[in-house]
Amino acid sequence: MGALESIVAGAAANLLAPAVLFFALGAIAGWLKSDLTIPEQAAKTLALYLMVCIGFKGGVEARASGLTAELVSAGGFGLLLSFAAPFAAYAALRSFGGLDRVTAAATAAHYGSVSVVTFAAGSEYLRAIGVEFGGYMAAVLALMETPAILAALLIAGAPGRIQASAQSARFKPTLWREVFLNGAAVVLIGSFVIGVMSGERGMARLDLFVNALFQGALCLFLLDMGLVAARRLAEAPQLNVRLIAFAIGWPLLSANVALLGAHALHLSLGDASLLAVLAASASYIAAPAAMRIALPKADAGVYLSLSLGVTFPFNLLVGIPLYHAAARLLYG
Amino acid sequence: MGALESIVAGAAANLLAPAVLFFALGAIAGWLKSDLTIPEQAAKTLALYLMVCIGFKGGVEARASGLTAELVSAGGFGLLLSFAAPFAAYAALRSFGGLDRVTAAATAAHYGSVSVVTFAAGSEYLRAIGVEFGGYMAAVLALMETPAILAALLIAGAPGRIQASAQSARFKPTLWREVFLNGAAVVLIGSFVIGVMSGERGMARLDLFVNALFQGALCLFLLDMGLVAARRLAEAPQLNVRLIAFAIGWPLLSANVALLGAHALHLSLGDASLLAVLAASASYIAAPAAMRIALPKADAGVYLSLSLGVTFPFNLLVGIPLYHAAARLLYG
Amino acid sequence: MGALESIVAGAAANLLAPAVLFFALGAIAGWLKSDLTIPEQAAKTLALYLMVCIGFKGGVEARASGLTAELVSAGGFGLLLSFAAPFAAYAALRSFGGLDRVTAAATAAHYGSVSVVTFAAGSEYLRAIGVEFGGYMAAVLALMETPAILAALLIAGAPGRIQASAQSARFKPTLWREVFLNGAAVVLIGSFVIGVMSGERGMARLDLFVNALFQGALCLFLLDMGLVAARRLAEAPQLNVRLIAFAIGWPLLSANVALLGAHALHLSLGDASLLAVLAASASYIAAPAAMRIALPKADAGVYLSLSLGVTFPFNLLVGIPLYHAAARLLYG
Amino acid sequence: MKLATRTKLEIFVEAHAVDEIERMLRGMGFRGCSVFAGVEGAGSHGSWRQTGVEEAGMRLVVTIGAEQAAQAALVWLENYFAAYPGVVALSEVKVLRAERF
Amino acid sequence: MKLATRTKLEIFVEAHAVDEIERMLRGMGFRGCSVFAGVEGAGSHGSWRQTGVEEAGMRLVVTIGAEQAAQAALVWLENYFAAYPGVVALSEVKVLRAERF
Amino acid sequence: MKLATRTKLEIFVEAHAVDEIERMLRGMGFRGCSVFAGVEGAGSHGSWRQTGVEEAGMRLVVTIGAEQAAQAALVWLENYFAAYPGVVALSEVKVLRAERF
Ligand SMILES: Nc1ncnc2c1ncn2[C@@H]1O[C@H](COP(=O)(O)O)[C@@H](O)[C@H]1O
Ligand SMILES: Nc1ncnc2c1ncn2[C@@H]1O[C@H](COP(=O)(O)O)[C@@H](O)[C@H]1O
Ligand SMILES: Nc1ncnc2c1ncn2[C@@H]1O[C@H](COP(=O)(O)O)[C@@H](O)[C@H]1O
Ligand code: NA
Ligand code: NA
Ligand code: NA
Repeated sequence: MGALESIVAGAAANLLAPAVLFFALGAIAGWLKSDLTIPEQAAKTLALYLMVCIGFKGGVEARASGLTAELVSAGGFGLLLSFAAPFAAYAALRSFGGLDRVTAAATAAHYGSVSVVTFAAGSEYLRAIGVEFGGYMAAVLALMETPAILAALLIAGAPGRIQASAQSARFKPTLWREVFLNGAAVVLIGSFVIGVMSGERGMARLDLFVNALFQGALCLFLLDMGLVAARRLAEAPQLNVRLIAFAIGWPLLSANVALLGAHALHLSLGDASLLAVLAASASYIAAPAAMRIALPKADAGVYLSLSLGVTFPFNLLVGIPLYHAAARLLYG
Repeated sequence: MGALESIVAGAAANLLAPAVLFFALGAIAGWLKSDLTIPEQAAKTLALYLMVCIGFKGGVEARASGLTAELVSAGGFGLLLSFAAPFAAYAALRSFGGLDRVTAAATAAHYGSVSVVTFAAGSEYLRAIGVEFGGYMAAVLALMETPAILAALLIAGAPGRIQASAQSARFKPTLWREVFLNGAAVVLIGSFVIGVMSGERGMARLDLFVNALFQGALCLFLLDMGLVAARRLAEAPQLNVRLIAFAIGWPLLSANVALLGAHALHLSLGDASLLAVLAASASYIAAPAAMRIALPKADAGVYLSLSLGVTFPFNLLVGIPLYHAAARLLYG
Repeated sequence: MGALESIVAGAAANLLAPAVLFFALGAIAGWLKSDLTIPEQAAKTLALYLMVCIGFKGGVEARASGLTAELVSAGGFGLLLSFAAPFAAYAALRSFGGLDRVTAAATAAHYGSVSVVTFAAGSEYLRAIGVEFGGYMAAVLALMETPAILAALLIAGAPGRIQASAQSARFKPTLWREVFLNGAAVVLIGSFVIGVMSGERGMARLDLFVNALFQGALCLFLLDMGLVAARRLAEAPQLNVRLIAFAIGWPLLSANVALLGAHALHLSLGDASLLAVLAASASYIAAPAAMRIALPKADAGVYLSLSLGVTFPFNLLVGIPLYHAAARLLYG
Repeated sequence: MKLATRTKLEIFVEAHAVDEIERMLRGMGFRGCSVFAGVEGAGSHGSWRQTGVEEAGMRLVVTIGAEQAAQAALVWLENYFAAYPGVVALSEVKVLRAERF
Repeated sequence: MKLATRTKLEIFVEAHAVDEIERMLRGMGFRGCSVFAGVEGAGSHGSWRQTGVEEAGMRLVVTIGAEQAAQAALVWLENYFAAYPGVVALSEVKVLRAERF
Repeated sequence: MKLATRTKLEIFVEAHAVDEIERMLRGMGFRGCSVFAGVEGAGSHGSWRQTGVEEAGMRLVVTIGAEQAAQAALVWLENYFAAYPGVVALSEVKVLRAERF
């Protein structure tokens, strides 16, 4: 089978995966303004469940394979990517995107940081087509959440700004807690550590919970993401062609930078693909929460519409198989 | 084993099914005014989950067996039943039941439409006693939700009425969305289509989620339905003997009409039994939502008490095995 | 392996169980004031699910083994323990703990009553190390919830007191419903009865739901308990060294009394261990709900901080393996 | 718009009391009420938060009715608050369709 | 503190009407609103409770704005309540940053 | 009924600020408060909805206390609203047991 054919086959298989189809169902229902809703607390619980599974499975596998040099290089490179990306994204959003300083910085934080569900979809894709990757990638995911947020604060000069008024000074502790101890990071890292500590014995007890249900929970969560993405797009007067171009072009660029780095570091094909997915993904939980505290003047309509309404669907439907195809060309 | 004995055995087996017993537990707890409650969002999520499973499983099976002529005849007959039933039910509710015009029309919508959970209980019953039925029955379920609502609007002259006042005219789009794009219909049909599209490969990924958990989720949901049914009955001063007689007599009649039609159409024994269950069942989600918008002057205390408080328990406890027994007599 | 070594090994295994580690994760996140939260309705649903599983499994097993004399003696002894314990606890809390009369009585109710999740953790521990116990212990758990509450009402003279004012008289029905028909008791006993009625056939349908997911649900629920316990401890100015000493000393004492009784009654090693766990555990659902109605002047900060913040973690981390070790010494 | 003046009561109480309070309000002449669930709060009995583990939730019962009905309810509530946690606030509001309150 | 007087509307309506009512309020000149979900209640159309099985939930829409905007909204609402269940209460409140309302 | 007049503040703020605002209210002399979660809303910063994916929820903090405490809180809040989204409304209410507020 030629490279192109295999790319097309991979893309088609991805589009027929139930999880992707449920996302499409949600998006269509949202677009048609159906009254379908996923109860808010159910969606939060599903997100929590997905993070527990990703962290725990990753930890168990990382223990089995030993915490190798690959974890160090993948983790280090992920940290670097997450911290460096916002500077480039900021420049692009200011000049090409025409955003104001604060909104550009906040949006840059989203694109430097990562999306847990995109990672989940990416790893399910690799599993479905039989490509192996390291359990420690769950730890890399967790490591890549925060640096981009710090970078965006530096860019916006926020830590200084925040001390300006008496009121915002009070919010510094809240901000630092939000940055370093946000629920998503705590659950991901915590579950990873629990996975490492409890190992195969723990997995024996949690096997069905963590593995057999994962796909189903992902389907339900993506149904909700589809609804939210459609609504975000419909209610986003701020979006223009340039911003949408950024939201598609950036992940393409970012994924390829990640692939080149991963290749240079001799990471495996699967790890490289997941790093590309992470680099291409944009945060929609940790980053907005921090930005609401640190940069309240940034326009949330912009960063959430781009991240949830454009980049997330693009990565889910097209990006994931594409990045993996690029990885195969590179690793060829 | 004689016909009667086998009917009795089937009824007894039904009453000892965990799902039915959990319904009874909920009803007893509600009747004793225990403070037991199922969190609202959990119940909604369970309902969503049940619909995803029913639709998806049905779609996968329908793909496997091909979308045969049976789907067309069962679907067409179901549509007809759902649309025609409200006219007969309306006449009965006006004359025999003594209801006012609007409440009678709204109640008729409920009895023409269908109940997802009654369908779920019915198909679990057939599975438990080893009777096969077509996966496309899930699509028939979805098709039968809406026509009865349209029929009731015709009966009440609501589309005209609704234009009467400036305010209600604004609610026409909301109403049509509620009728054709209500969450339940969207999820059922969407999941069915996803099942058809992803087929056995999709089922391989979702097997445990969709099959192994179904019974348990049904138990929890029925626990809640028991609580709600008991409360509905306790708080229903509007109910009188005639209305209660309707709520039991109608399903008996309706199920037998469905059986005769199914037999004439050469549907299988299992399909006929499920069509009877659908015809006998009364809606308590899609119909009330539409009636609240279209016929706000109808007395919700009447239609919900009858549907949730009388017909649902009757079908669950007695109706399902009875209709199947009747089907077996008919199919000889 | 010597007795001490096996105790140490058991304790270590307990501390590495995923459920215990998730509790620790929650406690750490709560202590660091992370914004991690488990949606309230999700936690309630998990609690409900755990109770359904415990009751149902217990019922199925009890039916399989017959409702033997052991159930009668374990149940009778459990009832006695639960009723008698508050008198001793009250005396200790008044004299040694220095609490006022009403708060002491309310706290005594908590320590006489039992904790479902501690029971769940205890039975998972026994399962993990291969020690058998009777399914009827789920019924004993349910039986031990209420007597302690009645005892505390006697101690506080509440039934009399409650008649004092016109208002509180109205709350007597609410109180009795809360005491005898609280949701936890209804679900536990109801599921037990359903388990007995539906037996192995029912279990065949619910196997995965009730067994394979139990550990995972317990992990998520304990994550929440960790968060709550940490917050309770942080916000408990009322706690002093004596009260904390009570909250650790009482379970130690109580567990040993239960062990001696169980041994005298010739209960099995597993049953004795679980009775000790029940005796040592303190209620945090049924008892506070009843106390809020019956003894509103009691300081909820005291009883909830002790029960949730001290005794629960102690039992989970240290108590369970310790009581079992003591049981093994006793049973030689 | 023909507006009439009525009295609004906002009653913060523990969840277990809501049924009894609704009954009482009906008895005093209120013809409707709406109940909301709080997520956290604090008062003289300490602070609370609605979690899944502790069922400590407070409810807010809002009812609009006649001044007299409100006065009668206040007598009952004063008695109630002597034993149980909670707070009530009374204010004036304007309503449409006065005959319904 | 420079406080300005504005009008607050508290509108109790069924969930399906909220979108339309938000649109109407914007049209009448209100610049913001907040919506809350009730857990149970009662009125002339009987009592309801928010459960997972029945989707009967009422919402409370709170909006603060100019007296005129409120009067305009009341006309619309009177019409609406002729057909649908619900209640509206109007009261005066003081706000900071008057130019925003 | 002996009723006293007190001041009620209704403060709409983002969830992350609630802890700090409760602390502030205590500092200004308020002796209690109750917090509710909204489901959706709109204002000068755009519209929001409480979903499971985006954690954008606004909270309503209700507190009843002395006029002075309210004035002090308003100064703090004016400053706060210069940076963050939100709204505050002040009104008069009557309460029982005046000594508790
Ligand atoms: N001053 C207040 N303002 C608003 N809500 C209050 C106030 N005082 C008490 N509450 C609410 O009523 C509950 C019981 O009050 P208390 O009886 O003072 O403990 C508190 O937990 C709050 O939710
Ligand atoms: N007097 C009232 N006070 C507070 N809420 C009310 C009142 N009357 C009605 N409501 C609310 O508005 C809903 C619809 O009212 P109704 O149209 O009278 O049935 C009720 O279910 C309550 O939630
Ligand atoms: N006029 C208003 N009436 C009621 N709630 C409002 C109003 N304006 C703002 N809010 C609430 O406060 C939040 C923040 O307001 P803003 O800072 O104007 O964006 C909004 O999202 C609403 O939930
Ligand atoms: Na990224
Ligand atoms: Na029907
Ligand atoms: Na105990």
